[in-house]
Amino acid sequence: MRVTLYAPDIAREAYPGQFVHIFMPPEHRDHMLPRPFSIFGTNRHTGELAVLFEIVGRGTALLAGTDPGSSWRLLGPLGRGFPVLQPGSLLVAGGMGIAPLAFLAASTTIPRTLIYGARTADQLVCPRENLELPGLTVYEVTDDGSRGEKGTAVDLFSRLVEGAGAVFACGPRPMLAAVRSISNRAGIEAWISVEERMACGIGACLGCVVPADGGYKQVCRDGPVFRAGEVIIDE
Amino acid sequence: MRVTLYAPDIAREAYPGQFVHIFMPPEHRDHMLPRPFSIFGTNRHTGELAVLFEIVGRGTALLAGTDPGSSWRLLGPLGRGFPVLQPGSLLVAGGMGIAPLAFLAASTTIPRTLIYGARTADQLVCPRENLELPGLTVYEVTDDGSRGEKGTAVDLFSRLVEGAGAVFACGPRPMLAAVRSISNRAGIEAWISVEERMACGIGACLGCVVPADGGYKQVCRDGPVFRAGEVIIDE
Amino acid sequence: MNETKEQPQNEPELKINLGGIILNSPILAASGPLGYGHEYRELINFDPFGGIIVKGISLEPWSGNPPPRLAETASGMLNAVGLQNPGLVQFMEKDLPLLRDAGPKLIVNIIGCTPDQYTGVASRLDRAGGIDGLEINISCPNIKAGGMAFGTDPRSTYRVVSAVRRKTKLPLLVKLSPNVTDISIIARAAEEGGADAISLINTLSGMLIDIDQKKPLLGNTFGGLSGPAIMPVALRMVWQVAGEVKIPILGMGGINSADDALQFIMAGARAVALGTGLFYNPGLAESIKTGLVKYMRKNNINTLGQIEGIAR
Amino acid sequence: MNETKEQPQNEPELKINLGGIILNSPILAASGPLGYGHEYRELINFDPFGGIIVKGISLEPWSGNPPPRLAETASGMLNAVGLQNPGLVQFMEKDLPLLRDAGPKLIVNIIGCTPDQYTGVASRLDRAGGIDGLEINISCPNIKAGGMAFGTDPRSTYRVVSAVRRKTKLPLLVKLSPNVTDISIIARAAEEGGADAISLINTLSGMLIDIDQKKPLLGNTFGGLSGPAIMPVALRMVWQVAGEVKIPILGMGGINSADDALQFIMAGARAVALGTGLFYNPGLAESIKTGLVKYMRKNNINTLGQIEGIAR
Ligand SMILES: Cc1cc2nc3c(=O)[nH]c(=O)nc-3n(C[C@H](O)[C@H](O)[C@H](O)COP(=O)(O)OP(=O)(O)OC[C@H]3O[C@@H](n4cnc5c(N)ncnc54)[C@H](O)[C@@H]3O)c2cc1C
Ligand SMILES: Cc1cc2nc3c(=O)[nH]c(=O)nc-3n(C[C@H](O)[C@H](O)[C@H](O)COP(=O)(O)OP(=O)(O)OC[C@H]3O[C@@H](n4cnc5c(N)ncnc54)[C@H](O)[C@@H]3O)c2cc1C
Ligand SMILES: Cc1cc2nc3c(=O)[nH]c(=O)nc-3n(C[C@H](O)[C@H](O)[C@H](O)COP(=O)(O)O)c2cc1C
Ligand SMILES: Cc1cc2nc3c(=O)[nH]c(=O)nc-3n(C[C@H](O)[C@H](O)[C@H](O)COP(=O)(O)O)c2cc1C
Ligand code: FES
Ligand code: FES
Repeated sequence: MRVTLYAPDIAREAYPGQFVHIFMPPEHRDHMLPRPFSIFGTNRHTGELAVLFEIVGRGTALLAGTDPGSSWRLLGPLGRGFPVLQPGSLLVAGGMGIAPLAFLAASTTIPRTLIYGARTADQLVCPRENLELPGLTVYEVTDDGSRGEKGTAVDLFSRLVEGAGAVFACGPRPMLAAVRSISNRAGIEAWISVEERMACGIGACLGCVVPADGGYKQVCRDGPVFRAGEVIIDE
Repeated sequence: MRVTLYAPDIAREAYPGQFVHIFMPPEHRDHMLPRPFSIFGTNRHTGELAVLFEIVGRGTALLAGTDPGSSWRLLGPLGRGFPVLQPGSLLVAGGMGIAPLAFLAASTTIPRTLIYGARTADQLVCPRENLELPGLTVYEVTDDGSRGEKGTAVDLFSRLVEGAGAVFACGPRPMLAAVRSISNRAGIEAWISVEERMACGIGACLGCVVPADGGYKQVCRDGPVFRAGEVIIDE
Repeated sequence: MNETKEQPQNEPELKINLGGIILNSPILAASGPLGYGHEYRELINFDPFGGIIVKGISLEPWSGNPPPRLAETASGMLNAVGLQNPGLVQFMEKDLPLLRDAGPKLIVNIIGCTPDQYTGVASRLDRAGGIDGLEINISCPNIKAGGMAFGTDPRSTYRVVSAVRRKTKLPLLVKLSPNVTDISIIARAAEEGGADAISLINTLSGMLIDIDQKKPLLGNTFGGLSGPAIMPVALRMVWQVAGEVKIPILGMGGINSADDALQFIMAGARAVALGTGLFYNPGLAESIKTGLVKYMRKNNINTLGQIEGIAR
Repeated sequence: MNETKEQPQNEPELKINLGGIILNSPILAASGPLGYGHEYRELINFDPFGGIIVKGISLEPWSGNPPPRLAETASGMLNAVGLQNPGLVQFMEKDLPLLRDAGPKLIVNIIGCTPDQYTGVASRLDRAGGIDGLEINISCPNIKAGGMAFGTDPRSTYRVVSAVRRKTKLPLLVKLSPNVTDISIIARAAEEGGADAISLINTLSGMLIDIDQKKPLLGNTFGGLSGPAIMPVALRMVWQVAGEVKIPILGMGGINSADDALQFIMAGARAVALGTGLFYNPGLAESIKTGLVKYMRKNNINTLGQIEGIAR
């Protein structure tokens, strides 16, 4: 579901790949930890900020159940997002990984391509109008062929990677691992956005780490967007 | 606040002095225990049941915050209520103790008297129309005289007890203790409704006890209404 | 008749063997919350329960602690019932007859302040008939050892378990207290003493303060913490003990859903017991049973043995 | 000037002495959640904090545990950060200078696997300047004693505390692990070893299982349970220890409101520390401070000493 929030301070500063922490409503003391969500879009004029999320557990269910017009406590924008897009960039989104990439795609009008994959058509949750953008070519792909091409985002990526300016990916770990190694082989610079369970969201608690050469990196502070070579992602 | 619930099975069976267990909404896992509330009234024709409660903590705040039309899980009617009223009965309610006594008062039309006390006028929360009953004489009393007589329910009770048929009381412990000893001295049979923290509500867990001669009584099963002599209530 | 058909899936089998007690379902009622069962029997369907563990029984009646005995805590509760019970004689005369035909297997939780008190209860229940197993609650204060609970010391544990073992042929569960530094040595002592299964966990010791009254909220100052709040601790202890003993484990502590129950089984529990969750939802056993069957069907699991301890 | 006036009420005094450290407020940040403070300093006002306890520092850098390191539980959380830290040298060069002028008193939590590692950190911090106290975390595995945590055994506790005591004149807090049978003997051993205050409690050991993956949710299998779920256990331990030692207690475990903080103080704590509550509400210290002042005004209390341990 897509939720629009009035948060002018965050909307003003945020750039693609950053995220917000959404705190649980205070009457839900059984949930102590805030939930991180990528910023799906901002409108600096209206002060609005959008997130796109799916219900996967109790926290997202609670958030989805709040009445329109309620207020949520927010912290953000957090983390290090994507670098500025170069012409010919290739964006690869798996499932909910579309959220930061839709924001990234909307940040420019230079020619760029988006591969948007999911298991089935109804998991391609991003509203179509958010991807109808000048200069953006969109390829949809589903495992069962229920929308777009049949196959995986990685299949399509392997075919389209050649000659891409740079790669920007967000999605499940195995997808990121594949994108990483394919880009590497093709000698193309790739950026990936990684998820990990979080507590503070600001780099203090050392809870959200991802393995990297010579130790761990913090997803909330050093990422969530990393150069693909910076972190170790198991296939 | 007064809440009306559609619960035909409970409304059909309940009699004054009994209570219902209201379970917390399932998304509030931080509250494991149901909350007991006296039955304030029933309407067997419409299948409705009313409770009257005040916000004293997190549970009552949550319940008060639910939207009209929501459903609550209920268990009841529970416990042993009041015996049938005799002519000339004297009912003594302190604060929220009015809930079961209003139901008791409404159960008959024989002449009976209700003393209804609280600290201040705004703590006399029972809607006036619920106490405008044929044959019922109502005396209001507040500590600060902001409504009715100035003083306590116990002061008034001491003056009115002489010649009462029987006494029925619900309210704070010190009030119950005073009612108990005054009735005892006057040689008048008294029934009191006692509160204790509860879990099961049905007599299984032994959590809700009140001291009695030769051991403990369970408020939820042996009570909440006891003969005043049956239990030990500290002043 | 040569059509290719989907293989008809076997109906999931919930039957398990808990230390010699054959239960139709791996879901039990934990000792305490249900009392002696009568009251709940009128309220809920007992069928989803493989077994009922009744509230602790001592040789003589125990009066229990002064009220308040209950308090709610964040995702849990404290109780300081203090093992109030009517004593062995009244239990056998009044409660036991009402329970014998309840359906689920019947396990009696036994308590005492000396090994003799435990064996006194055990030997009489051994001859009572209609009882399928005993559960020794070793969280009681050991009077001879200065009041430290039997269950906090491996030697006292061994002594009381082996003493009871000599007095009964009934399957013997030993219920451990979590308020210890090393649960594994206590569990091993119970196994060496002759336990047929280990029940884990009893409540964590805790308290709350009433800041208006400026005194402890419970009449007894301390009470036992139970409910979802303690589940991670319970699961950790099941995991630790499953690596140490060969006898099966009855897991409990905060179980409130089929997913919770599955976590216990995957950590190494043979069966699970429900306590505080029954206050939250008296119909919990039924919904957990439904959830387990659904899970097993979906994952093509025929017996819970296939996933017992699988996360290890 | 002869009008009768309402007696002007004294402004409540929040200043306290925690084992020789004078704090302007009884609210501290617990070791861990805040890291080394920089990040939070940009986010929240540090004024309501009387002290900041920074994350555990060891002689050499520790890499910590593999992810996932965090999991939410009912009214709590598990963490298995595994005491990742940059080591003493980097802490002194990079983090300490940024913290010295933060406002609140600065307490450094120290960790090690042998008494020598603890004393190595302590003696260097003793000379570093700008540090107001040390907190020894004795939940670390004692390598010489087969990996059982120092804090689970009174002798190891005494040994490590007294060794550190000899190396520093700084006020010394000793932080106890709650995963023990008898917290009082550990607290006494710390006091005898020379502690100036006792910090209570560290996290309870716990775990969760991911039933889809059929394996423990945390990379390290076990983690530490914190948050409101554990508050009744923490409060009980504060109560027990306050009856056993003469030195002051820093209470923590699940504090999430001024009322929670008051419960700890009434149980016998001199001051309180916030951990998990800061994740729930980064502005928690401020709201607790406001709540304490309000409570003190309403109840005509001038210093918290008037209610310290009053529920006992
Ligand atoms: C930087 C970042 C950006 C994210 N952006 C989005 C987004 O735009 N849209 C969206 O739908 N989701 C996003 N997520 C994931 C989202 O945070 C989780 O789905 C959410 O926290 C789950 O909360 P829950 O209480 O419903 O689930 P829980 O009941 O806590 O868990 C359910 C499932 O969600 C997974 N999960 C829990 N916490 C996290 C987490 N922090 N990161 C990843 N998985 C988690 C668990 O592994 C589990 O399988 C993002 C996560 C991160 C770290
Ligand atoms: C048989 C019975 C009938 C009752 N009838 C009514 C009624 O008609 N209307 C009404 O407003 N209240 C009634 N109560 C009290 C009501 O149950 C409590 O006010 C309620 O449970 C408090 O829930 P909470 O979560 O808001 O408070 P908590 O946060 O749990 O506690 C706040 C305060 O309420 C008190 N309290 C908590 N539980 C109980 C309890 N079970 N009994 C008494 N006090 C408690 C606590 O001591 C505390 O001071 C009745 C209680 C009993 C036992
Ligand atoms: C009200 C109550 C009474 C209990 N009484 C007993 C008892 O008599 N004997 C016993 O061994 N355990 C007793 N317990 C502990 C439970 O059997 C169980 O071990 C514990 O509550 C953890 O499970 P839970 O979190 O599901 O409640 C009691 C628990 C509660 C809540
Ligand atoms: C993420 C996290 C990291 C922690 N790291 C440390 C640590 O490095 N040293 C320590 O002594 N305690 C550490 N703790 C324990 C806390 O200081 C505190 O004792 C415990 O969390 C209980 O308090 P709480 O319930 O308010 O969080 C940590 C706790 C958390 C949640
Ligand atoms: S969530 Fe705390 S460091 Fe990233
Ligand atoms: S609430 Fe369980 S016996 Fe009364």
